[in-house]
Amino acid sequence: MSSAAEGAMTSHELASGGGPVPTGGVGRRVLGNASLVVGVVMTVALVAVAALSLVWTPADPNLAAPADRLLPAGSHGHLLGTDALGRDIASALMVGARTSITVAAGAALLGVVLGTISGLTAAAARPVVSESIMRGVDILLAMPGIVFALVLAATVGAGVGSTIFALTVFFVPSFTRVVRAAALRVLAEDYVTAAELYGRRKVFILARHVLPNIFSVLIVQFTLYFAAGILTEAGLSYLGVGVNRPAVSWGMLLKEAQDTVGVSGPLAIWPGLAIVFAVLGLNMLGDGLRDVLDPRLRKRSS
Amino acid sequence: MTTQTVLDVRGLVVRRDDLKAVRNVDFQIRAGQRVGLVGESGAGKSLTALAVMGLLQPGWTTEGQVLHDNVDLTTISDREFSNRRGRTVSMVFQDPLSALNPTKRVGAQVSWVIRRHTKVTRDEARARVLDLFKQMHLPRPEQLLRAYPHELSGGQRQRVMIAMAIACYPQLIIADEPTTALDVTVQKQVLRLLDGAVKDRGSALLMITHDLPVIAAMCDYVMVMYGGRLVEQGPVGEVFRSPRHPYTKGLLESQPTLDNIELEGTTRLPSIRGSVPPLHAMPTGCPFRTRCDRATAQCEIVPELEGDTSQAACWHPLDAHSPVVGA
Amino acid sequence: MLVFLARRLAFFVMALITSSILIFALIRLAGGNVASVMLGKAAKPEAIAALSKELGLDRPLPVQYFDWAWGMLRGDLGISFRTREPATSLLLERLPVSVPLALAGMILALLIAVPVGTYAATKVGTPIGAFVAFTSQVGIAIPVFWAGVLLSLFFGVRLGWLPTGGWVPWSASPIDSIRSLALPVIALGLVMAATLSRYTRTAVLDVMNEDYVRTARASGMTKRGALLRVGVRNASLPLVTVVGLLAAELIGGTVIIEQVFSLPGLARMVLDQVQAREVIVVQSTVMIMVAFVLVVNLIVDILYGVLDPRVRVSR
Amino acid sequence: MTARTADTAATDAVPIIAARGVCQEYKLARKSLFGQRERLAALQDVDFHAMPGEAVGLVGESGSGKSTLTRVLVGRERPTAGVMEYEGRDVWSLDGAGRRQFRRSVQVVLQNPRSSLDPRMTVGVSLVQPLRALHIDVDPKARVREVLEQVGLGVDVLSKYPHEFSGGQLQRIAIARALMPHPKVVIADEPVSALDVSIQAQVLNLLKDLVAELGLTLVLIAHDLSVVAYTTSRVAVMSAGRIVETGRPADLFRHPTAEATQALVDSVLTVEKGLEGSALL
Repeated sequence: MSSAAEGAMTSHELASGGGPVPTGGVGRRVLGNASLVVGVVMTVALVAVAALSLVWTPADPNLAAPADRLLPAGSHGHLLGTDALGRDIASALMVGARTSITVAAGAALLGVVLGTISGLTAAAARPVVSESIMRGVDILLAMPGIVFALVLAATVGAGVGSTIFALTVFFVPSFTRVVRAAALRVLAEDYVTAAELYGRRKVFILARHVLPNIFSVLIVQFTLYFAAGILTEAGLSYLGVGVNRPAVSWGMLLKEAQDTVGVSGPLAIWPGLAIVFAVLGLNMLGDGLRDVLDPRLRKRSS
Repeated sequence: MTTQTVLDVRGLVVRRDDLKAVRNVDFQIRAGQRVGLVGESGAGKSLTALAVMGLLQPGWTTEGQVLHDNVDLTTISDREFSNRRGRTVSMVFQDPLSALNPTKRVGAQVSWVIRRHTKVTRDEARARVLDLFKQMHLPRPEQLLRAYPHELSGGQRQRVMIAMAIACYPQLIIADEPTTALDVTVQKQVLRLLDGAVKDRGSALLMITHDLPVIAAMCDYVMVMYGGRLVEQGPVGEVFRSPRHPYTKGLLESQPTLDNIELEGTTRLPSIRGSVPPLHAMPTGCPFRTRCDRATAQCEIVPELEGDTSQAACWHPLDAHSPVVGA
Repeated sequence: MLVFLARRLAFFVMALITSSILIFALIRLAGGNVASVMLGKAAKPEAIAALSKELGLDRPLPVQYFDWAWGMLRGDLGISFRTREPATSLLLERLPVSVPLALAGMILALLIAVPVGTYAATKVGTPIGAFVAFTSQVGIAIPVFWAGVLLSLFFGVRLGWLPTGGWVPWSASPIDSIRSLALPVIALGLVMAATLSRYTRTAVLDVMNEDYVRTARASGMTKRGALLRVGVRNASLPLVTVVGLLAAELIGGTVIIEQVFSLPGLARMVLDQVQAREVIVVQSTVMIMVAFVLVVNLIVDILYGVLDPRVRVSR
Repeated sequence: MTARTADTAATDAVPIIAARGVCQEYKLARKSLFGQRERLAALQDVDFHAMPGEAVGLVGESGSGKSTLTRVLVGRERPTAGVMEYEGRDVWSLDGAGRRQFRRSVQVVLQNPRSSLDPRMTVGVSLVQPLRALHIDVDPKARVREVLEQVGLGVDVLSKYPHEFSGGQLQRIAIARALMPHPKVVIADEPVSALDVSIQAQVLNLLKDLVAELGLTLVLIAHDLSVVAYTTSRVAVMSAGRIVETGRPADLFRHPTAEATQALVDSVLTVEKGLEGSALL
């Protein structure tokens, strides 16, 4: 957006009796937004660590070495020490980052795609269809996500695939709501009415007018659900119904630590810190993006 | 004049960071006087009113003095100010639906103002609200006391708002576009009620609007605002019959009215070229010079308000005797 | 109002029916043969057939569904095939742990979140506001089980004030019961408070931006008065909705926190049954949880109708 | 049909658009548990038409049915009774080609210029949309240039986005888009009520010029009598879902016969009456 854009917005907002006035272009808003900057840095670090684990880790996180049991942090060759079986914690955390990203981002992406389809349908379809979609969404929202994953684990078994599936089912209803609300706002705009009047079909309007205008909403929601996915995956793996060895997950590491040595010691600290780091980074990124991409919501989250 | 001044605004500036929306505005309102403040969106008229009331949104700051009842309102505490708001100075807002609390009955909202500022019992307050509702010609006032805002029509809501504003016999009532959100057919009725209520109480009125006929109907003095500055002021008859600022003249001429056009559609309205520039692009000097046919290099210097009974801030004012089409 | 109530009730009943079909279908279709899942991979075909016959799994699915649904309505949740205990009595044993835990967690969260969120709303744009916002952002990022772990490390292991796990029944020593619940409740409450305080802040900010708050101030309310009398009061409307939405999350949190502190609650029961592959009891218990969330949402909707005069006519 | 509708003397000419005996009903939400769903008659037996090259106004207060009639006229809503005609043929029984012809020939300008253009499309892209949608085979570049000249804008606007313009400019662009497919009728729904006072005259003058120069038919919907009187040569007044009076603005507003017209005329405030002190009487 250029400065002229800001100008137009300024006079517009002034007209409405003294609302907040944006004071710079996107560039200034990005740099002036601490949440976004910190969020980007933390998220890039998270992704970098996960990418690195594909080609290099200090040790094999599944390789037990009974001689090196429970080494403290800073031991030679084990930056963060070892667990009760002598496995390297730093390596496990790196691989865990990869698992978290795969599961959470995968589920968030599936959620966005499916949620966008159902949300747009609910926004544009006949009242009967739209009403049934939204009532279905209400019902699904009443299903506790973790409990749903438990049921899945009980029937089809635990693992990365069923965890992604459980998370997706958990995400789609809320995405549907968000997308529908955003799409309804766009559909109420006069340019949509105009397009209908010069004969554009619904599908074209959804693709060329609605989607580009709700794209920022999708990006922000994706980021926030990515974060929520990491938390939920960790919870499921902690309960033992998520990811299992040989895959490694932060929640699983915490469970192992608690099972073997109780809650004491650094073993229970590191995975928790990793989760907080990842989720905090993504949430700050999402909030920052919302501030920059969706000025309508700026005052809420500033 | 011996009449008391109820509002004396001196050097008022309203800004947000480096954007000045109101630039150095001075004006006085005497007891019982009715002043119109007219301007388009972005002129700074609503911000002026909110600055006087001390109700600007966070982020906006003011400079200058707002003297009312021998106190500078810009210096007193929120608690002291709140003792005055609704009692000595009150305000009617544009959109009565959003301006009334949707979860409280309208009777309770009006009676709250009375009980806030006067020592009366609940029953006495209720009786006074009932009187106010009757004065406002609200139908079935007893039942309306217990109604919620969404159950009233637009005109009824605005009458409730006016009842709130006049409940404590304020010295000054500020009305910000009170009829703009209403249906055309009820505008006049609401104005009439506001007019009567102000007259009864001897209050002064500051009427803020973009609508020149409303000013002509309600006010005896008018201030024309453009780009955050007052560009012309004076008695309504003088300013509207022989405007001296080109902007005022343009505004008066560019509006179709049933009088000034031959109702067959052959005439063309004169129009002001261009559009109101955004705040940050407001030209230096006279804010109107980029749209003005009479502008010269001199206009890059800010003109002062000059004149006797009516004043215009213009280096090349129009001849006081050039008549306006139709007016 | 009557139409509004009728609509909400109709939705509630519809949601109950739909979700029960959903759960039933999910378990029957996703898991394959229930009896073989229960008995494990190594089970002999005869054993599977016998169990199927005993549990009535050889009947057509609709019959099984109506049988199960009818049982649920009468309070019969099925029988554990390993211990031969009725699931209903298992469930009733667990409620005295889970219900106080979940309720106290929610109440604690509200007690923290509403004042903190309101305070944060008044401090937007200031360093204090930024600090509060960041703190709740960190709070949201903390998984509930890790919060439990940290709390028990500190208060349980380091200070030794409270037990780090286990359960003393109410009948044995109510004070010890409360002590065993203390840390789980705090962990659950703190983590939920982080989310809830952000919602509160947004809700209060939204209300404070409304024109009617300006009207209230123009008629003599102080900033503080407007915040407390109008801001918080009207922000309670969206908050009530949020509490309804959080009901599902509350159950998830309770499941995890019971695991952290080894509490013999309802959630632990589900987890144990999942591991023991007690498919039918899992199915019934999950249904109970969903029903709980739906009931909370029904109450929330009705409450909303009571609080907001506009809803009664427009919905 | 009321007696006053036939006062455009062109008895042999066919109206370019016409609503004949149009009724429109909406179902309302239930108010009591077992009550009938009430029906709201938004339009009752409405006759309205515009002759080729004519500028017709439609006024009424909110709730009078003018928005509903607008939706019927542009083909967005099918009336529950009566016929909506384009060049003498029922719009709702046209075949595909006829329907496209109608869509092409009747264009709309809406109230809020800020909302009328997609913020993610450049003005140039927005302008050619109607050509694409209606499969009109003309050189889009030449047509865009032509239309921009008609509304008094330069080609420099084409690569810009809507947020770079003021409300008045945006309304010109919206009018330009409406002109793109060579329409015969432009229906303008409150085209100036969202604009600043000093801009309104520009847009009204433009609409007037277009009628004169291009021979367009204009249907102007507004709540403001003076705007309608200035721009059109025949006005229909709506109230409670009916057209209560039709006639030349001068006759109508000087000698209103219908109560609703009288109320509208009475509600008009003028500077002159204000200065005389008779405005609020």
